[in-house]
Amino acid sequence: MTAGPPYTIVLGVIGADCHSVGNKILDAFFTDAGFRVVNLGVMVSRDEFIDAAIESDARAILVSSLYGHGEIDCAGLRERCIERGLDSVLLYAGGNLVVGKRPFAEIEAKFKAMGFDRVFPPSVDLHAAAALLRADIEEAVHART
Amino acid sequence: MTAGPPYTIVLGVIGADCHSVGNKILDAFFTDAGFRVVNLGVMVSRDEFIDAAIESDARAILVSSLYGHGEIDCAGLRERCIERGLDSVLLYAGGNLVVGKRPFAEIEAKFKAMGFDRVFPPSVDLHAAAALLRADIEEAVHART
Amino acid sequence: MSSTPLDWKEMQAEREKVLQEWPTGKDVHLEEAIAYHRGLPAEKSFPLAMRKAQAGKLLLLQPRAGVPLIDEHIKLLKYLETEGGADVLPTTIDAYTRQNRYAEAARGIELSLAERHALLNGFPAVNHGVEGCRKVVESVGRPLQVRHGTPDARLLAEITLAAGFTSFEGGGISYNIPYAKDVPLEKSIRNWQYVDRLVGFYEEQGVAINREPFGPLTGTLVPPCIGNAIGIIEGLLALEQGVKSLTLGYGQGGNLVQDLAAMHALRAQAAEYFHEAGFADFHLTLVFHQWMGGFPEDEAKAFSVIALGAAVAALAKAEKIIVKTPYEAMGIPTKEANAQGLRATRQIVTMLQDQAITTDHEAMRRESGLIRSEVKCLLDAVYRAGEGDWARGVVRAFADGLLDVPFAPSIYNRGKVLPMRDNEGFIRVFRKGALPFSAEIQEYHRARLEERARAERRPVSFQMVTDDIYAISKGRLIGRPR
Amino acid sequence: MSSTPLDWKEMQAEREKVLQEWPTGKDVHLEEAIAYHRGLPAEKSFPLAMRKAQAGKLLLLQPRAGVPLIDEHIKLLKYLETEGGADVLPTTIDAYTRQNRYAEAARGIELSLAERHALLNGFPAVNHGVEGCRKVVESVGRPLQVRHGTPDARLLAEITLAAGFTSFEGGGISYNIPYAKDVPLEKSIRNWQYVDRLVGFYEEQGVAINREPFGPLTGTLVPPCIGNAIGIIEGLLALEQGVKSLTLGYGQGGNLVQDLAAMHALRAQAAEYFHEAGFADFHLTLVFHQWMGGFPEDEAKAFSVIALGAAVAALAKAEKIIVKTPYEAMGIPTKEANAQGLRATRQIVTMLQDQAITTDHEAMRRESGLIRSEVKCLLDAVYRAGEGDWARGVVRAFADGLLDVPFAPSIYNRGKVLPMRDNEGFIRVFRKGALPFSAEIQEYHRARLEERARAERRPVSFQMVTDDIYAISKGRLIGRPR
Ligand code: B12
Ligand code: B12
Repeated sequence: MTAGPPYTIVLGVIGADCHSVGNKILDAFFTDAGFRVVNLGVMVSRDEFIDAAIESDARAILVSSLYGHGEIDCAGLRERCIERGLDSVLLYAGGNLVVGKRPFAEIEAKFKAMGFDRVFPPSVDLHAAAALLRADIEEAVHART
Repeated sequence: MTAGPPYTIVLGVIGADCHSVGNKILDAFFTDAGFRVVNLGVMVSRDEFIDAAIESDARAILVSSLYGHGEIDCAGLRERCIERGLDSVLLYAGGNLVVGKRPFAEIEAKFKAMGFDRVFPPSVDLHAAAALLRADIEEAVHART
Repeated sequence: MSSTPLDWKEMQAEREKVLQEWPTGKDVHLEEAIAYHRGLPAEKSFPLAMRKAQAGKLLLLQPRAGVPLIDEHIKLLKYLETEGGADVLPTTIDAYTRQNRYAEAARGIELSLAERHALLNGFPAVNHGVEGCRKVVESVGRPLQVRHGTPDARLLAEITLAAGFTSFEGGGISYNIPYAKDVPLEKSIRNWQYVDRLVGFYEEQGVAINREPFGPLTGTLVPPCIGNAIGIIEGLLALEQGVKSLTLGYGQGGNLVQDLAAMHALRAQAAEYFHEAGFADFHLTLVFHQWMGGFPEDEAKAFSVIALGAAVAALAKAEKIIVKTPYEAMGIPTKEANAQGLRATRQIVTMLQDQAITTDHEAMRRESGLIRSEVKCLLDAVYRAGEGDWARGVVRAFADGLLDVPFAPSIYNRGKVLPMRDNEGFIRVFRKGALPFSAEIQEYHRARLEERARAERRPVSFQMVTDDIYAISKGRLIGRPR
Repeated sequence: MSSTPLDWKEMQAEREKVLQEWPTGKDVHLEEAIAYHRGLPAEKSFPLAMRKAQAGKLLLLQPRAGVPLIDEHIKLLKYLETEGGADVLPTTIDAYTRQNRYAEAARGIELSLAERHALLNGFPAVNHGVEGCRKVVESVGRPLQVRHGTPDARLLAEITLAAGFTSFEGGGISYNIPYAKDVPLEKSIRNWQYVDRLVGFYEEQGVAINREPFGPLTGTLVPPCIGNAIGIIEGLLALEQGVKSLTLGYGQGGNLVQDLAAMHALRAQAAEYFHEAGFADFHLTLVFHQWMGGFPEDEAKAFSVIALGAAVAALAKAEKIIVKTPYEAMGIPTKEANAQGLRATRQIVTMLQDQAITTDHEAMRRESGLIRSEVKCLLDAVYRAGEGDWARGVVRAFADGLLDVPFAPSIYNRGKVLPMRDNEGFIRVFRKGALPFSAEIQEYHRARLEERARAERRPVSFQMVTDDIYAISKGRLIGRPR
C-alpha cells in the first residue's frame, strides 16, 4: 500500500458508541497502509483521545462516530486539544456523524466548524482517505519545519 | 347494492388500449350496482362510444384509459358528443389517464377542461363512484324535467 | 395458413407490400442490413448474451423502456445501463405503432415535441425508421430487444432488425389474444410466421437474432399450463421458420412452489416437444417476468413485489428477468424509478446467485408433474384439432375453447376460463370452460378450491376471482374476505 | 453471582439503591404499578400478542423507533401504528441511557429542544420517568416493548415496567458483549437476573411481561450456533428468575437454507433445554431480525434486503419480525422511511403467509443438524465450565474463549473467532479461536471454506472476512473479488 514513514495515528469511536466493526476494519486498514495505529477501540472519551495522542506523539486523531451522538460528543474536542497543548494535531471524523439522514455537505460544514480538518461519510473510499491523511500529515510536518 | 332505476350507461376502453381486466370488473360491478351496462370492451373509438350512447339512450359514458394515451384519445370527445346531438350525456373518465406518474389534481383539471364531468384515479372506490354516478344522473334527470 | 416453413422467395412480393405500408419502409435493404449486423460488436448481440448467461449461470436484468423522441429514448437507455445496471436493453414500442396506426403515432411525436412531455407510451420505431433506430443501436453498449404487443409486426420487424436490433419479442398468439380485440388468429399467426421467417433469413446469413414469445399473456392469474402450452406452440412455430435462439417466458404467479415448478416444467417440456418435432439446432433459454398483474400503488409495497419476483427468478435459475418499477401502478416510470427497479432486483439476484433451494421434494414434484400433465392435455388437443398442424390447431383450439386465456380482450378468445387461487395461493382453474383437462386434473383443482372455500367459510364464487385480481395491489396474495 | 433464583425480599435493599440512581426512580411504586397494569386493556399486552401470533400463525411486525422528546415520540409511534401498520411497538432507548449516563441524556433532551431536531438516538426513558413513559403507553393502541442495549438495565426496567411497558428486550450476555467495552459479565448477568426477577415478580402478581434476549449480537456474520447458544442460556437464566413469556431472537444471515435451518434448530433445541432444566410453564416464541449488518446506502437496494429478510421470516414461521428501513445505512430513519420499511415487509409477509416451503429435505436437515451439534458443543462446554451453573459457566466460558462473539467491543470477549461465508453464502467459522467444536465440525467448516477458496482462486484469508463484512452493503452476499 501507500509507502512512506509510519506516522502514528490515534483511532477510536467516541462517546458511548459501541459500534466496533468499522473500528476493527479501520485498524487493520491503516496498519496495512503503513501507519502506526494506536487503537482505543469503542467508547472513547475526548480526554482519552488526547492522552493517547500526547503519549504516542501522534500526528492525527481519527474519530469515528456511528451511533448519532457525534454532534454532542465531538463538540469541544478541538478546544480541549489546544487547552492541553496539542495545537497542531490533525482531527478527522467519519461515520454516521449525526442523528438521521442529513445532507453530507451540512454535516461536513458543521464538523469543520467544530475544528475538524476532514470529515467523511460512511461510504468513504478508505484508500482515498489514507492518501489524504498522509498528504495532510506531510504538509503539517513541512509547515512545522 | 344501490337501489334505484336501472339507468343505462355505456362502458369501454378508448383508443388502441387493450387493457381488458378492469373493463370486465367494471362491467360486473356496475351491473351488480343496478345499472344497465352496454359494454363496448377495449379499443373503442370516440364515435363507437357515441353511437352506442345514442342507440341505447344512455345517461352516461364511462371511458377507461389505462395505457397512457388517454390525453390524446379523449380530446374532442365532448365536442363530438355535442356535434352529434348528445348534449346532456354525462362523461366519466378513469384509469391511468396520462403517460407517467403525475399529480392526480393536474390530471383531473386537464380532463375536466376537456369536458369530462368526473375523473377517477385507478385506486377509486367503485362503490363511491357508483353512488356519484347515480346522483349525477338523477340530478341531470331532474334538471331536464 | 399452415404450419410449414415459408418460402423465402415467395415471400418477397409480400415483403415489398409490407415495406410500403409507411414511407420509412423503403429504407430497409436486407443485404446492407446483414452487413451492418456483421459490423456490430459482439457485446450488442442478444443471442450471444443469452448464451453467456446460460453458460455462466447469470440472470440478465432487463427493464421495459420507451419514450417517443429518439434523443430522450437514448438518454433513457443510457441511464438504465449506467445507473440501473441493466444487462440487456429494451425498446418498448408505443401502442399506436402496435396497432399499425402510424399516423396517430406521428401525431403523438409532434404533440410530445410541442408539449415537452411524452404523450406516447413507447418508442414509435416505424415512424423513426431504420436511421432513427440505428441512432439508438449505436448509442448504447448493450444488446437491444424490441418489446411491444403487435399482432402484425411485419413492418416493425423489418425496420428494427435492419437497424441492428438483435432480439424481437412476441408471437402470433401471445401478441394477439392479450393485445388485440378483433384480429383473427389466422392472420396474426401468419404474420408472425413472416417475422420468424425473416429472423430465419438473418440466421441463414449468419446473423443471430433472438426471439421471445410473450409468456405472461394477460398477466392476470393465468394458470401456468396455459402460458406454458402457448409458449411451447409459439416456440415450435418459430423454430419451423428457422429461428435458432429462443427464449420462452413465464410470468410470476405469486406462489413460490408453483412458480419454481412451472419454470422447471417449462424448460424440460419445451425441450422435449422441440426435440420430438425434430429440431436440434436451437438454443433455449427462459425469461421470468416479475408480477404482471395489478401492482400496489405504494412504492414500498411495490418494491417488495419486485423483490419477491427477483428472488423466484434467481432461485428458478432463469436466464433473464424483466423488471418492474415502483411506479408500476401509477404510470410509465421515470428513468430514476426504472433504475430503482433494476437496482432492487440486482440486490436480490446477487444475494441469491450462489444459493440453491432444492426442488427435489414432494410438493415441487407434484406441482411440476401436474403442470406437465395439464400442458400435455392442452397440446394433445391442439395437435388433434389441427390434425398434426400446430398453426391450424391453434386457430381451431381457440375457436373451440380448448385454448382460452383468462381476461383476454380478443373476440377470438372464448373467455370462459376463470382462474382462482387455492388456499395456499396456487393459481387453479375455477371455471375451466372447454379446456381439455382430464377428469383427474379437474378433480384436483376442484378439491383445492373447495379447501379454500372451507377455510374462508364462503362458497367458491366469482367474487373470489375479483378479490384475487385485486389482492396483490391491496398487499396480499389471496383475495380473502377481511 | 450464580445461577439461582434471587430472593425477592433480599432484593429490596438493592432495589432501593437502584431507584435512587436518578431522581425519577422515586416514582416507582410496585403495588401501584401492578394495579396500573391490571387496568390496561388486553390489546396492550405483549405476552398476549405473542400468544395470539403463535396460535393464529401470524407474523407480528415491529419497527425500531425512539426520539428524545415525549410528544415527538408519541407522534412517531402513532404514525408507525397507522401509516406503517406496526403490530407491536417499540421504544428504542438512546445510547447515553444505555450506559446509565443520565446527565448526558438530560443534556441531549435540552439540546434537542433548543435545536429543534433530535440529538439523541433514542428515547431517554429514565429521564422521562414513570409519568412520561405512561403518556406514551396511554397514547398508543399496541403493546409496547423497551428496546435498548443496556448492560445495567435495572433502573430502566423498574421505570418502564412500572409505566406499563409489557416487554423488555435484552440479557446479561447479549446486552453486554456487543454493547459495552468493559462491563464484567458477572456484573451484567447479575444485573439482568435482577431484571428477570423483577419480571418474575410481576408474573407472580398475575401481570404478564414478555422478555426477549437480543439474538443478533453484533449483527455481523455471527455464526448461527453462537447466537442460538447464547439465546438458550439467556432463556434459561430468565426462566430461572420467573420469566414466563420468552421470545428468542435470530438475525438474518443471508443464506436461505441456513436461516431457515437455524430458526428451526433454535425453536426445537431451546424447548428441549428448557424442558430438560425442569421448566414447563413458559411460552416460547421466535423473533427474526432483518439483516443486522451494514446495509446498502441505495434505498432501492435496501428495500430488497428488507424484503428478503421478510420472506425468510415468513417462511420460517417466526412469530415476530424486527423491521429495518430504507435509511438504515444513513441514519435514524424519519417516520416516513420507518413506515416504508414496515409496509414493504407487510407486503412480503402477507403474500407469503399462506405459503409453505418444505424444510424436509437433505440440505435443510444437514444444516439444522449441524447447527444443533455445534450448539451442543458450546453448551456442553459452558455447563462444564460452570460445573452445572449456567451463570458461572458463561463467565468462565467467555474468559476461556469457549464462547466468543465475532467483532464484539467488550474486553471480556476474546475476539478470536473470525467468521466467513462459504461458497454458497452459509456463514462458517474461519478462525475458531477456542470454540469447543468437535473435530468433525471443524473439518466440515474448513472443507466448505476451502471450496470457496478454490472457486475464487485465492487462499482463505482475512481479506475474505473484510470482503464479506462489506458484501451486502455493496449489493452482494459473498465478498468475492471482482
Ligand atoms: C396487466 C397489465 C397489462 C397486460 C394487459 C392484459 C389485458 N389485456 O388486460 C398487458 C401485459 C398485455 C399490458 C400491456 C400494455 N401495458 Co399494461 N399494465 C398492466 C397492469 C400491470 C395491470 C392492469 C390491470 O389489469 N389492473 C387490474 C384492474 C382491475 O385495474 P385497472 O385496469 O386499473 O382498472 C380499474 C381502475 O383503473 C378503475 N377504472 C378504470 N377505468 C375507469 C373508469 C371509470 C369511470 C371509473 C370510475 C373507474 C375506472 O376501475 C377498474 C376496476 O377496478 C398495469 C399497471 C398496474 N395497474 O399495476 C399496466 C399499465 C396499465 N400498462 C401500461 C402500458 C404502457 C402498457 C403497454 C403500452 C406496454 C408498455 N409500454 O409497457 C401495453 C398496452 C398495449 C395496448 N395496446 O394497450 C402502463 C400505462 C402507463 C401510463 N398510463 O402511464 C401501466 C400503468 C404500467 C406502467 N406503469 O407502465 N399491460
Ligand atoms: C451493526 C450495527 C449495530 C450493532 C453493532 C455491533 C457492534 N458492537 O459493532 C448493534 C446491533 C449492537 C448496534 C447497536 C446500535 N446501533 Co447500530 N448499526 C449497525 C449497522 C447496521 C452496521 C454498522 C457496521 O458495522 N457497518 C459496517 C462497518 C464496516 O461500517 P461502518 O461502521 O460504517 O464503518 C466504516 C465507515 O463509517 C468509515 N468510518 C467510520 N469512522 C471513520 C473515521 C474516519 C476518519 C474515516 C476516514 C472513516 C470512518 O470506515 C469504516 C470502515 O469501512 C449500522 C447501519 C449500517 N451501516 O447499515 C447501524 C447504525 C450505525 N446503528 C445505529 C444506532 C442508532 C444504534 C443504536 C443506538 C440502537 C438504535 N437506536 O437503533 C445502538 C448503539 C448503542 C451504542 N451504545 O452505541 C444508527 C446510527 C444512527 C444515526 N447516526 O443517525 C445506524 C446508522 C442505524 C440506523 N440507521 O438507525 N448497531
